[in-house]
Amino acid sequence: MNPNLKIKLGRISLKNPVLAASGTFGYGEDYSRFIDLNQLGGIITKTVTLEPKEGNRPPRLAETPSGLLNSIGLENPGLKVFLREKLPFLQQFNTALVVNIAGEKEEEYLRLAERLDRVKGIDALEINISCPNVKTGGLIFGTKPRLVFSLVKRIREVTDIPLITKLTPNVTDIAEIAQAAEEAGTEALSLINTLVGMAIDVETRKPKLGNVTGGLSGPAIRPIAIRMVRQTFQKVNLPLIGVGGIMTAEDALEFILAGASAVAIGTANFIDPKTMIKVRDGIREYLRQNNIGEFKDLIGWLNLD
Amino acid sequence: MNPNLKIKLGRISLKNPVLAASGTFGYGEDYSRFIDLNQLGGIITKTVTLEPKEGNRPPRLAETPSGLLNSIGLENPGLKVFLREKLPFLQQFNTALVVNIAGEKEEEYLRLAERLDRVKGIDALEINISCPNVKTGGLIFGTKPRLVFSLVKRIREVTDIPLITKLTPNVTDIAEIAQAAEEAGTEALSLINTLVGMAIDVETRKPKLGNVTGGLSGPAIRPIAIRMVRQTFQKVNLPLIGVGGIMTAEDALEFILAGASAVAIGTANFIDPKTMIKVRDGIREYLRQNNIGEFKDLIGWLNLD
Amino acid sequence: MYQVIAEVLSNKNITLNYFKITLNAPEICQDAQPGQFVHVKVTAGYAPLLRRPFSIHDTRDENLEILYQVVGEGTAFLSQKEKGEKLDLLGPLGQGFESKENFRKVILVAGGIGVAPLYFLAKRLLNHDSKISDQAPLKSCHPKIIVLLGAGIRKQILCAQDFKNLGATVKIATEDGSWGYKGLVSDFLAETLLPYSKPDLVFACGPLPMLKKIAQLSRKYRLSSQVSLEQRMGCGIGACLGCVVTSPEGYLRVCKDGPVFRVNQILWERL
Amino acid sequence: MYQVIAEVLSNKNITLNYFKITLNAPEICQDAQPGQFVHVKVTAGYAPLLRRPFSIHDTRDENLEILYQVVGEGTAFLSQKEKGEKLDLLGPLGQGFESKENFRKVILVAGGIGVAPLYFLAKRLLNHDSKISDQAPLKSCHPKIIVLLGAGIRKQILCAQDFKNLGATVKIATEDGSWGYKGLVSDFLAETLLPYSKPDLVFACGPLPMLKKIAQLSRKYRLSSQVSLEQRMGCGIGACLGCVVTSPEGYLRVCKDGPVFRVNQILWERL
Ligand SMILES: Cc1cc2nc3c(=O)[nH]c(=O)nc-3n(C[C@H](O)[C@H](O)[C@H](O)COP(=O)(O)OP(=O)(O)OC[C@H]3O[C@@H](n4cnc5c(N)ncnc54)[C@H](O)[C@@H]3O)c2cc1C
Ligand SMILES: Cc1cc2nc3c(=O)[nH]c(=O)nc-3n(C[C@H](O)[C@H](O)[C@H](O)COP(=O)(O)OP(=O)(O)OC[C@H]3O[C@@H](n4cnc5c(N)ncnc54)[C@H](O)[C@@H]3O)c2cc1C
Ligand SMILES: Cc1cc2nc3c(=O)[nH]c(=O)nc-3n(C[C@H](O)[C@H](O)[C@H](O)COP(=O)(O)O)c2cc1C
Ligand SMILES: Cc1cc2nc3c(=O)[nH]c(=O)nc-3n(C[C@H](O)[C@H](O)[C@H](O)COP(=O)(O)O)c2cc1C
Ligand code: FES
Ligand code: FES
Repeated sequence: MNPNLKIKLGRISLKNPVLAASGTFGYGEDYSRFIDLNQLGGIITKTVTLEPKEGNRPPRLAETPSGLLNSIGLENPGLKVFLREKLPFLQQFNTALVVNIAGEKEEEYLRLAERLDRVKGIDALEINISCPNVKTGGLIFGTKPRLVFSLVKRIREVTDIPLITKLTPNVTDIAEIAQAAEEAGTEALSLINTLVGMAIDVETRKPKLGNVTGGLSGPAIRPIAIRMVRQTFQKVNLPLIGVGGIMTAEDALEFILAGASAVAIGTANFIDPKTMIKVRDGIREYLRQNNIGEFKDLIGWLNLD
Repeated sequence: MNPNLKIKLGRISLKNPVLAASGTFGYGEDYSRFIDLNQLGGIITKTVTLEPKEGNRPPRLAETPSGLLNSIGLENPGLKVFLREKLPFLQQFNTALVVNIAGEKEEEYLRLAERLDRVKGIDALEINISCPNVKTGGLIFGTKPRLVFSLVKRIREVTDIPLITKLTPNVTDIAEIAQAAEEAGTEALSLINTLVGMAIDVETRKPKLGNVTGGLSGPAIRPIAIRMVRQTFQKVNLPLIGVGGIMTAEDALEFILAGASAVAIGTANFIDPKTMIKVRDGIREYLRQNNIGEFKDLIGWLNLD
Repeated sequence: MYQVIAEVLSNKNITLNYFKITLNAPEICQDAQPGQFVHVKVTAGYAPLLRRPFSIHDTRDENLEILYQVVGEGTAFLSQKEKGEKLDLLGPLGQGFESKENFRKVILVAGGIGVAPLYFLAKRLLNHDSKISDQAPLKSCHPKIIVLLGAGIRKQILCAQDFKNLGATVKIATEDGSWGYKGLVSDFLAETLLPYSKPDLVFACGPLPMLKKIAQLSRKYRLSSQVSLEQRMGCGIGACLGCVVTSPEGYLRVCKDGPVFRVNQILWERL
Repeated sequence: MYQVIAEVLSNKNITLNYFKITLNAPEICQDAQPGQFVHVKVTAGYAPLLRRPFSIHDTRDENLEILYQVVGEGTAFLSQKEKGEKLDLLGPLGQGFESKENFRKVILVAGGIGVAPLYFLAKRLLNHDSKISDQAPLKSCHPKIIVLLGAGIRKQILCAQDFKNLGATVKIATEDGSWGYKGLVSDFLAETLLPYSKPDLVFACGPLPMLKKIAQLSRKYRLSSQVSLEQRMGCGIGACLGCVVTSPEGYLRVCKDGPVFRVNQILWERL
């Protein structure tokens, strides 16, 4: 039996459910030296902003038990350079292309969406709402249902590209935010982004990150991510992309059983560039062993008694 | 030099800043076979409720990368048995005694506080506000500043015992909750309780916990806890007890540099019953090596440039 | 109950993925009772995070033996320990097997690695060990001990000769029939022993389905049976309430109220 | 750039906490340039989570050498690898040392373990290695190579004889004066070499204060110097932007734009 790994997230078609998570895979070039990008379900680009962004001061990485703190700060060359220098490379591959966008004001998101709307070969936009909203005094967009609703709805109005909204876990009730995005017309949800964390070097008494705090990723956060996927799965009717600490096919399967229709791999790429291929193969093998012909039948299949 | 480890958290005097975290140390008896309880800065009891509580169905524990999920569900024999059978044992020791209380309704907390108010030898009450509030339809007390303010204020009115409010990390803005507790008159804050998480056995497709979700503790959550201590330290003027993934003196020092006046050790007790003693000794050694005579001078000493 | 840093004296791969580790742990040996366990820190790192519980398989003077099967990360780490290395142990922990009255016939039923605690028990029952608990001497005159060893295949049958050397009667069941009765050890018990003669006591350790079957047979034949249960453990000493099983009167802790329980202490349908 | 599973051929403790590991990695050796590095997965578990970067110390046919110091968890794991075990490597990565013009005198400055990449460089500069980069031959005629080795104490001076065997002039500085100049190697450079004769190129690797001093001296004496920098790395291949250092034109990635930089590429006051 050769199980069918194809899956649709709304209007987004994936040949398999394994994507590269935003910010951990750059714009694909570097990893194309190590793996065949045609094998991936999709690539979610590093966040693109309207103008170039310098990012935070180094050090930008610190290790914690089974976790990684990063404070890259959305460094990216800006939309213009992205379109000119990064996109053409990505367009060569037979894999879903998701462009992750962010801004500090609603208008920035809208301008990004408008401009990308005219570009060929983009399968979806992933809206990163973990940015501080300048207008509301630095409050994170993604923590207020009202802001999320308004943002997604307005982006929805300026483009027809399918939208994926990427949720932050640093909230009291992620399902509430998910519902706001659903009502506003998002096609799918990605969860989770990183949890805000901090580490201190006790010898120098300095924070280990130049930016003091950073985002925690890696296997440490996996149980939190799985819970949030489950919680959201029970409240919304949208396909979910599970993200957070996936290192193996087994980890990915946990997310899928919890309700994810696809998974994205972040930190694990750093540890083994072949992770995504191995996860895809492992999911296929699991389906085969369990005599399940269609990947999609596995989604949310949790035995509760 | 023999550094002075004594520290006051408001009216609560500790001979050293290392306490046993609630729920991981029972009522002290079991661990008294392995360590001298007189050496501890304090003992925070397992949560006591008004009536006996059966707790959740097993399995109640699952390991995750550098973390532990538990779904004990506040199993405890109730106030009456606690007072009769557990308290007398704890009262023998020369260490601060903190009784952790919880309820599903405000009234339960108030009754607990009233009854404990009449008992000798209790140095503080720790208010566990991570319980679902039955009145507001299962919403967790600790996630709404308004509920926290009202709860702490009313407890404040029925007892003169110093109050420590234990904060849940499953919120968008922990400092906001901390401020509500401060305004309501808490003497100190403990943070953090566990993060809600979940794990799935992909072979059986069942959740690894009988209760489906549980609380994540251990080193995996430490960077999140340290960040929350720092964030709260910047917003309130209360002494903080740092909790979350402390395994070594170095870990404890991270919390102290981030702003904690004391630390509580949970999961690490399971791994090594001597952890608390080792952490105390390690803090003393650090002070000695850095020529710091008073523990309290170290609190919040973060080098930022 | 002690926390000791015990030196590894030997750690041998017996067969397949089964190992026997011998540790120098005088205090624990001094107090150990059959059915009790030790809680072992198998690595200095955080993977796995928690200790791992293992039954006491035997004590010889100051030396403690653990018989274990490699099933995951923790036991894999344990299997890599070499002579001279140190292990951090808590023990002896929990309530062991109990036998207060005089009895003539006892059956010990082991499923797979469940044989681990039963050797120590047989040794005490047959008085091969001078150190009998002061409070509850297991046995004063020589009883008849029948040991049923069950496993999937012949190679998984452990300790058969050891039990014989103690003077016990050993009977074997393998699922593939490669040694002894073909089938489950619990079926063997049900079909060939219980219908003909009632033992005074049954002691069992093994996989849950086997123990359930024994609980069922115990009701049917009104046997007084004791079983050693497993549950994932946190503290191992009774403090965290993580390792509970359901009894008619509420939850019991495997680590402190057990791991050995009388079959009627347990609500089997909830396991 | 390859991901290879390389067999450990040997792993020796040279002195103190310094080790040399030899790996069979034909593809990497084939492409390796002095100053490039490999990104090594030192354990199968999650502690440490990330790979660890190490300069290429030498290549001999298919064999890759890494010279390393045990400073933490990752290097401790590496030091335990035994002959026959396998290691997962990414490499060769990054931009190495560059030298396009002809030159007569070159100074190599090593602080402590910073000597690691310089041996491979010296070998290429002195044409002891047939495989010179096609694009950028490091040197065509035999230059004078002066190697300054600095460390805290005599025992920490590594590879002195190896450099001599290549035909380089070796000078030593130790902080405690137990061998050669007493003091920092950068002071040695500043006091006894630069005032008397200007090298065509300075290549350096070592602790940050040493490199800062060399940057300063390079400005003063208008030297064209190249230094190998360190920064904690995520991907190691340019994708994550985790390993940046500050340049006048913004951030540069140590893993891809470096690890070797010309001193004037770096905003030293921001390091
Ligand atoms: C009181 C007691 C006594 C025991 N005595 C022995 C003994 O003498 N010899 C021996 O080989 N084993 C014994 N065990 C079981 C032993 O503790 C587990 O095999 C061990 O903890 C597994 O650790 P691991 O990291 O290798 O496997 P893990 O990676 O933790 O798990 C591997 C598999 O084993 C299962 N598992 C793990 N721990 C337990 C557990 N405690 N109960 C049930 N299933 C578990 C997991 O669900 C998983 O399927 C005993 C258990 C208890 C509770
Ligand atoms: C391009 C490059 C080439 C290198 N080449 C070599 C080499 O040839 N030989 C060698 O011994 N080492 C080399 N290093 C340094 C080596 O990577 C670190 O020593 C190693 O990663 C430490 O890992 P650990 O887990 O043992 O220590 P950790 O526990 O991670 O850290 C121990 C101490 O070392 C510091 N540290 C860890 N990693 C780095 C780093 N990347 N940069 C600066 N400080 C760090 C930590 O802050 C801490 O103080 C190189 C580093 C880079 C970036
Ligand atoms: C170094 C790094 C950079 C990241 N950059 C971005 C980003 O630019 N945009 C974004 O939406 N998420 C970003 N993320 C978050 C990841 O996409 C992912 O949500 C998170 O890391 C959890 O998954 P993981 O544990 O598999 O890494 C970044 C993560 C890391 C580790
Ligand atoms: C098994 C277990 C039981 C717990 N029970 C309680 C409890 O009853 N009341 C409470 O306030 N916190 C309880 N906690 C939370 C701890 O007190 C602590 O806040 C948390 O575990 C984080 O610290 P740690 O990482 O050091 O364990 C429990 C934690 C564990 C692991
Ligand atoms: S393991 Fe903690 S009570 Fe049993
Ligand atoms: S380590 Fe990822 S860009 Fe350099």
